[in-house]
Amino acid sequence: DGGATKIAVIPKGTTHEFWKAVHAGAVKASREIGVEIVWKGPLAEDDLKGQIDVVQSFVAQGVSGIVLAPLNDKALEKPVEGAVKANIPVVIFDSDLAGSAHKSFVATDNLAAGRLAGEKLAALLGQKGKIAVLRYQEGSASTQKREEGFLEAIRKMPEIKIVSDNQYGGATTESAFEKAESLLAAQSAGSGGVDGVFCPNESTTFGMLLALRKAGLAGKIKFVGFDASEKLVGALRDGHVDALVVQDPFKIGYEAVRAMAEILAGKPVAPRIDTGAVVVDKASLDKPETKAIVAPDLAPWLGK
Amino acid sequence: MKYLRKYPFLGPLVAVVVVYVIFAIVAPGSFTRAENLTTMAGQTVVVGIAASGMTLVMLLGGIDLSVGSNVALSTVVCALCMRAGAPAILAAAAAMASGLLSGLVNGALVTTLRITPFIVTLGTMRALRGLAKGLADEQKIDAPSSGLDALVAPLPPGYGWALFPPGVWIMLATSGLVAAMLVYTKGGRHIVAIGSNEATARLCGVRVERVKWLVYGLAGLFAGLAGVMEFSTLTVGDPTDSVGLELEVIAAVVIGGGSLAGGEGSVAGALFGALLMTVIRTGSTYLGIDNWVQDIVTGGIVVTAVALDRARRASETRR
Amino acid sequence: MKYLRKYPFLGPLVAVVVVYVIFAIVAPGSFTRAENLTTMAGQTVVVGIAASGMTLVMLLGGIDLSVGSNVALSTVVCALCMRAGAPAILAAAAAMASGLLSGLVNGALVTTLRITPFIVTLGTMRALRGLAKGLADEQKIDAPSSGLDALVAPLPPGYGWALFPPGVWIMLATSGLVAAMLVYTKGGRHIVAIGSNEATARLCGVRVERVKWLVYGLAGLFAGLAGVMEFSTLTVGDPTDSVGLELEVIAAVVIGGGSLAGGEGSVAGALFGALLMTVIRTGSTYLGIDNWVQDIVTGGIVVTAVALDRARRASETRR
Amino acid sequence: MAREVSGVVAHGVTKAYGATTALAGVDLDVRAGEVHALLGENGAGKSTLVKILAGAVRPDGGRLTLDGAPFAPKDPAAARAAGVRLVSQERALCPHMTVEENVLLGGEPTRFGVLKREEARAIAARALLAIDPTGAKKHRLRPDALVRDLGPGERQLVEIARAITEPRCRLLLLDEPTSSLGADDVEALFAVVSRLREAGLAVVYISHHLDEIRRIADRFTVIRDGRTAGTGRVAEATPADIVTMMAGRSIEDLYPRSPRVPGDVVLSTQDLAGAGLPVRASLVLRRGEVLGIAGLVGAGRTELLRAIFGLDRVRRGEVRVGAYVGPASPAARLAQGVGLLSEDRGGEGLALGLTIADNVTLSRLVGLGPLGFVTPARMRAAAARFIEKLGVVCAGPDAPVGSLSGGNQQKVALARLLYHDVDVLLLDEPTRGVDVGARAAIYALIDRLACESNKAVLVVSSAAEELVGIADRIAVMHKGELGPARPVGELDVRAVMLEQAGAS
Ligand SMILES: Nc1ncnc2c1ncn2[C@@H]1O[C@H](COP(=O)(O)OP(=O)(O)OP(=O)(O)O)[C@@H](O)[C@H]1O
Ligand SMILES: Nc1ncnc2c1ncn2[C@@H]1O[C@H](COP(=O)(O)OP(=O)(O)OP(=O)(O)O)[C@@H](O)[C@H]1O
Ligand SMILES: [Mg+2]
Ligand SMILES: [Mg+2]
Repeated sequence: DGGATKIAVIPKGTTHEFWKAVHAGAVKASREIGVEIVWKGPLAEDDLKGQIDVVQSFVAQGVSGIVLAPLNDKALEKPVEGAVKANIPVVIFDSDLAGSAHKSFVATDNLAAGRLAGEKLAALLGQKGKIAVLRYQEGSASTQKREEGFLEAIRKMPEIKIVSDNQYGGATTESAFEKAESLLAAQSAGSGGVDGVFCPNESTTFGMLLALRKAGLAGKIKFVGFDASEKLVGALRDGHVDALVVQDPFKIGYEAVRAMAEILAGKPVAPRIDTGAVVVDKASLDKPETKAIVAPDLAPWLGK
Repeated sequence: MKYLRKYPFLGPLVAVVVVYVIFAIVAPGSFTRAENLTTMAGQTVVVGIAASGMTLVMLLGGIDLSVGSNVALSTVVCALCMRAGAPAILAAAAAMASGLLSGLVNGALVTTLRITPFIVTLGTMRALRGLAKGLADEQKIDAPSSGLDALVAPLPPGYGWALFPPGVWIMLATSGLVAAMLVYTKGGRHIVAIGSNEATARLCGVRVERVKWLVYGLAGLFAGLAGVMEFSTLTVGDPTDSVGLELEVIAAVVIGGGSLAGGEGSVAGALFGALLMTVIRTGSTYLGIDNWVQDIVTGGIVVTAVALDRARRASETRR
Repeated sequence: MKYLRKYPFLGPLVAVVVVYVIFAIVAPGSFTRAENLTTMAGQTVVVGIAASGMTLVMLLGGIDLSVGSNVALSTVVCALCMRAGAPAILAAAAAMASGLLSGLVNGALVTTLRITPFIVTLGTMRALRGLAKGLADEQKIDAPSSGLDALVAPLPPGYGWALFPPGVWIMLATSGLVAAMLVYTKGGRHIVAIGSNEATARLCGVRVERVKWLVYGLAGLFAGLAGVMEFSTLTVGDPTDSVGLELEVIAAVVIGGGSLAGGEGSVAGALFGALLMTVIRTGSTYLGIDNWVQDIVTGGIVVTAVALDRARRASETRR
Repeated sequence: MAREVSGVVAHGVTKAYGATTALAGVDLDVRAGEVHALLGENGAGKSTLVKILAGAVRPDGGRLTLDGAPFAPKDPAAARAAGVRLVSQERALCPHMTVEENVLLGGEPTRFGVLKREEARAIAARALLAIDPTGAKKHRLRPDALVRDLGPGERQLVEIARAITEPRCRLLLLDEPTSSLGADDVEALFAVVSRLREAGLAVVYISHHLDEIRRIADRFTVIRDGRTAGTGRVAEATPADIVTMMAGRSIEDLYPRSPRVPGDVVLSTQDLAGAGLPVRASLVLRRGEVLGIAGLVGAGRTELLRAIFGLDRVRRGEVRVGAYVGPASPAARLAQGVGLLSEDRGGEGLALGLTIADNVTLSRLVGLGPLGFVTPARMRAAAARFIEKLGVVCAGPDAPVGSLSGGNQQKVALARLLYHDVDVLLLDEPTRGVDVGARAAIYALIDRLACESNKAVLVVSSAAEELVGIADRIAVMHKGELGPARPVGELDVRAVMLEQAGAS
C-alpha cells in the first residue's frame, strides 16, 4: 500500500498504569516525528503465546517497524527474527531479548534498580533486621532481575536475615494481597517477625500495602516497593511506604519510538539506551524532577 | 449416615475441619490464632457470596462463567461512582445493579436464544471483561473507599463483640436467605425441579423461562455484591481483577455437593467449599510451602475431599 | 437443511467464512494476503489439536479442564529434554508421553473414584500446573529448539508447495484420524454411545470404564502434542503457559456443535471453532481495535455464531 | 339459548415433526363425566394428541374447544390453569426431589410465595392415600422418599398422584398409566378414575390393553395414521371390531404356538442372590423353550435378569451359561450369546439421541466393514433388514430413535438382540407399551425364535395372561424368591395371579 509509516508498539499488557505512561511517551514521540503508531498488547495480561500471535499478525500485515516489550527473553526471539527476515526492523524496550536481530534495547537496568532498592531498605533498617520478599511471578525476567539485584545487595549485609523469599504474589493485585496477608501472618509480622519488606512491581507493592494496612502494620514495617501509581504515591505521603524505586515509563516509550524512527530514517542508534531508575521517598517526592517521572501528565497524549 | 443425605453440607464441613486440624498441627502455632480465623473468613467473602448465586444457577442445571468478569465490572462501577463523589451506599447499589443487569442479560440470552449457558456466559465473560476495561479506560481506578473500606477490614478495637467484619456477616446472611428460599418457597422448589428434569417442570406448569431468567439475574446480583466486597478489599476498581474466579466459585459449589448436571447443590456446602480452599491456601503459606507444591496439594485435596464425600454418599444410597 | 444434520460442522464453517469476509472488507488489504492465512492457520494449531481430544472427551459427556496445565507441563518436559541434549524427536515423544500419562491419570480418577470429570480435572489442572512449575524450578526453561522450531514457523523459501507449515498438517491429520475413528471404528461408535446413554452402552457390552480411560488418555496425548507445538512456538518451556486455554478449547468444541451433555460434537466443527477465534483475534489486530472492544466483539461473535447454528438446526428438527 | 357443551372437542388437528406427520386431522369428542378411551397402533398419534391438549405441543392446525370455549393453550402452565392435567407416557418426574415435592410440583400452596407446609403435606397425603388405599406401599411411597430411589411402578404411582391433586381439574389425560403397574395398583387407579368420572371430569384414557378399556371406558376413539378411524360406545363394540379398526386388519391368533422341542440346557442358576433382590432363584432354561417369570411389581424379577446378565452384583449362588460357570460382565455375556432387553426403554434400553442403525448394531460392530472397520452404509443396511422384518414405522435407519413412538422403540430394542443373534434372550416386559398388532408380531417372533431358530427365551412379564399365552413353563417370583417352574398346562391365569400375590 505504501502509505504512511506505521509502527506497531507491543507492550506486555495494557492495563497496568506503567504501560499507560509508556503509551503516552510513545504517542509523544510519534507526534513529534509524524508517524502512525498502533498500540496493541496481548488480550490477557502476561500471555506469552498471545504476544507471539500479535507479533506474527503484525509481520503478516507488513507494518514498517515493531517496538516490542517481550514477555520472555527467549520465546520472542524467533518471531523477532521472522520480522527482521520480512524486512521489518525491531526495537526492544522494557525487558531484554536474547539474540541479535533487534536493533536497539531501551530500558531500565533492572538489576541495578533492584540493587538500589536493596540498599535503600538496608539503610532504612540500619543494616540489621528480618526482611521478607514477595516475588511477582514465576519466569518473569525483569522482576526476577530486580529480585536478584535486591537480594544481592541485601546478602552483603551480614546482620540482615531473609525470612521468606519463595512466595509469589501472582499476576493480579488480589492474588498478591491474599498472599501478602498470609505471609505477614505466617511470619508473625505483627509481633516483630518481620522488620522490612520488598516487592518488585506495582501489583505486588499495592497488594502488600493493602495487607500491611489491614494488619495495622503500615508505617511500622519498613517497606520498599517498585513503580508508582496514584495510590502508591499517596501511601508514600502517609508514610505507609518508605520508598519506591521508580522507572521512567514515559521516557521508555518515548525513546523506543524515537529509536525506531531513526532506524527507519536510516540513521544509526545506540544498541543500549538506559532510561534510568530513581529511589523516591517522602522527602524527594515533591521535587519537580521526581514529579515528572512519578506522575507525568498523560492527558495531552492519550487525549483524556 | 442418614444425616449426610439430609444435610449434604456435612461432607465439606468435615473436610474443612480435617484440613484445618492438620494445618493446626503441622503449621506454626500462629495458624490457630483467632485473628487468622477472621482473616480466612474475610478472604472467603468474595467467593462465598458469588457461590450462593452459582449454587442457584447450578441447581438449575446451568453454569455462569461470567462471574469473574462481572465481579471486575462491579469493582469498576463502584470505583467510578466513588470517584464521582457518590455516597458509599449509592456506589454499592450501582455496582450491584450492574451485576444484576449483566445477570439478566445472561438469563435473557439463555432463555430466548436457547443456547447452552456455558457458551452464553463464555461470551458474556469476554464481553463484560471488555466493558469493564472500556469503562475503566484500561486502567485501575483509584477512588476513595471511605464507607466501604470497613466491610472486610479487621474490626476496629471495641467492636470485638461482632466477631467478624460486616462483610462476613453479609455473606452469611445472603447464604442463609438463599438457603431458606430454596426450602421454604415455591420459587426455590421450582429451581430444583428445573435442574432435576426440565421437561417435567415445564409439563407441571412451571414457568421455566421466567425462573431461569430470575436465577441468572440473582446470580448476577450476587456477583455484583461480591464485587463490592472485592472493591472494599482492593480499594481500587480493577478491570483485570478476578480472572479465573469462575473456576474457583464452581469448585466451591461442586465441593459443597453441587452437580453440573443440575438438581443437586447446597448453599451451606458451597460456603464450606469456599472456606476449604482458603484454608488450604493460607495453611500452605504458613508452612512456607513452595508455590508449586501448594498447587499440587490443593489439587489433591480438592479431589480427595470430593471423592470421600461421594463415596460416603454412595455407600449410603447404594446402586 | 438436510446437510446440516449430516454435517454439523457446516454451521461453524459458515461462521468462519462470514467473519473472514467481513474482516476482508473492513480491514486493510493485507488481511487477505496468503501470508496471513498461513499465519492464522499456524496460530490455530495448539487449540485445534487440543480440541480433537476435547471433542472426544465431551462426546463422552466428560470435560477436561486440565488441558492448559497439561500443555504447559508438556512444554516444560520438551524443553528439559532438549536442554539435556536429546534429539528433537525424542523430546517430542517425551512431551507426548507426559501428556498421555496425565490423561491416563485423569481417566483413572474418573473411572475408579467415579467423581465428576469436572472436579477431577479441576484438581489435576492445579496439580499438573504445580508439577510443571516444580519440574521447571519455577522458571521458564531456555532450550535449543533446533528440529522442532520448524513445526509452526513460516515455510522457508523454496517450500512454498507445502502451503502450510508442518504443524498445520499435523493438526489436520490428527483431526482427520480422530474424525475417521469416530465414524469408522468400533471404539468410535462406543464413545458416541456412552455419551448418548451410558446405561445403554453398558447393556450392549461396551466396556465403559475402559473406553473412558482410553479417551482421557488420548485427550492427554493430544494435549501433549499441542504442548510440543506450543514449545515450537515459544521455544522455551513455560510452566505458566496456557492458563485459561481450557476455556478456549471447550469454546471451540461447543462452537463446533459439541454439547456439554455428551453425545454431540464434531472434530471438524471444533477445528472451525478454533479457527473462528483466531480469525476474530487477527482481524481485530489488523483493524487496530482496542483490546476492550475486541473482548466485547469476540464475546458477541461467539454467542451469535452458536445461536445462529442452533436456531438453524432447531428449525430443521422442530421442537 | 344453546345448551353448553361440556367436555373437550378437537377438530381437524394436525401436527408434523419435520417430514413425519404425526396427526393428519384428528377429531375427538370427550364429554364431561365420561372415560374416553383413545386407541390406536404405536405411532398412530395418541400421545401427540394428548400432549396438544395439555399444551406441551403446539398443533400445526385444527381447532380445540374446552367446555364450549375455544382452547389454545400456549404452554402447559396455561393448560393447567384451564384445568387440564396429563400423566404422560414418558415418566415426567424430578428424580432429585421427594415424593411430596413431585406430587405438588407446579401447584404448591403458598402465601406470598412462601410454602404452606401443613397444607402441602395434607394434599400429598390425600393423593397418596387415593392411589394406595390399602397402604401396602406406605413404607416406600413416603412423602419424604426421594423419587430416584423408587422403582418404575412406584414412580408411575407418584405421577398419577400428582395428576389427581388438582382441585380445579376438568380434563384428565392418562397416557398408558398402567404400563408399569401391578394388578392391585390398577384396581386402585380404576377406583380413582371412577370417582373422578362421577365427579364430572372428562377423562381420556390411553392403553393398549383392551380388557382395561372394557372395564373402565365408556366410549372410545380409534386413531389410525394420524386420523380418526372410528368412534363408538365400548359396550357396543367387540374387541375384534376395535382391533380391526386400529390395525386395518383383523388379528386371528394373538398367541401363535408352534410345536416346541426343548433341547440342551443353556442357562441355569442355582440359589442366585443379588445385592438386595433376588433372595434366592434357581432356574433351568433349555434351547427351544420359552420360560416365563411372573410376579408382582417389586418382586425382584428385573434384578434377577440383571444379575444373570452381569449388570448387578451377584452376592451368592451361581450362574451357568453353557459350559461357563460364574459371574461375568455384560460384554462377556454377550460374547457367550446372552442378550438382555431392558424394561426401562428410554433410560437404559436405547440411546434415544442416536439413530436406529446405531442402536441396532451397537452390541456387535464386527463384520460391518473391511479390516475390522465399521462403515455407515453397512450399518444402515443391517438395520434396514430388521426395520423391515419387525415392521418398525420410521423415516429410515438414520432416524433418531427418540423420534419413534413407544412401540416402535421397543421393536428397535428387540431388533438389537436379533441382529446380535444371541442364543439366550432375557426379555424384561417385552410388550410394555406395545400395541395389539405389534404385540402379536412380537409373540409370533418369540415363537419363531424358540421353535425355528432353537433359541432359549426367558420372559418377565406382569401380564399373567401374556405369559400363559406364550410360555412353555412359568415360574412365579414372590418377594425375591423364585418358585418352581411348572408347565403352562398345569397353570391358568388365575393360578398365576394368586401365586404371585403370595397365596400358595
Ligand atoms: N419429538 C418428535 N420428533 C419427531 N417425530 C415424533 C416426535 N414425537 C412423535 N413423533 C412421531 O409422531 C408419530 C406419532 O407419535 P405418538 O407418540 O403420538 O404415537 P402414539 O400413538 O402415542 O404411539 P405409542 O402407542 O407407541 O405411544 C410417530 O410417527 C412418531 O415417530
Ligand atoms: N433404582 C432403584 N433404586 C432403588 N430401588 C429400586 C430401584 N429400582 C427398583 N427398585 C426397587 O427394587 C425392587 C424391585 O424392583 P423392580 O420393581 O424393578 O422389580 P420387578 O419385579 O422387576 O418389577 P417390575 O419389573 O414389574 O417393575 C422394588 O421394590 C423397587 O422399588
Ligand atoms: Mg404414545
Ligand atoms: Mg422389572
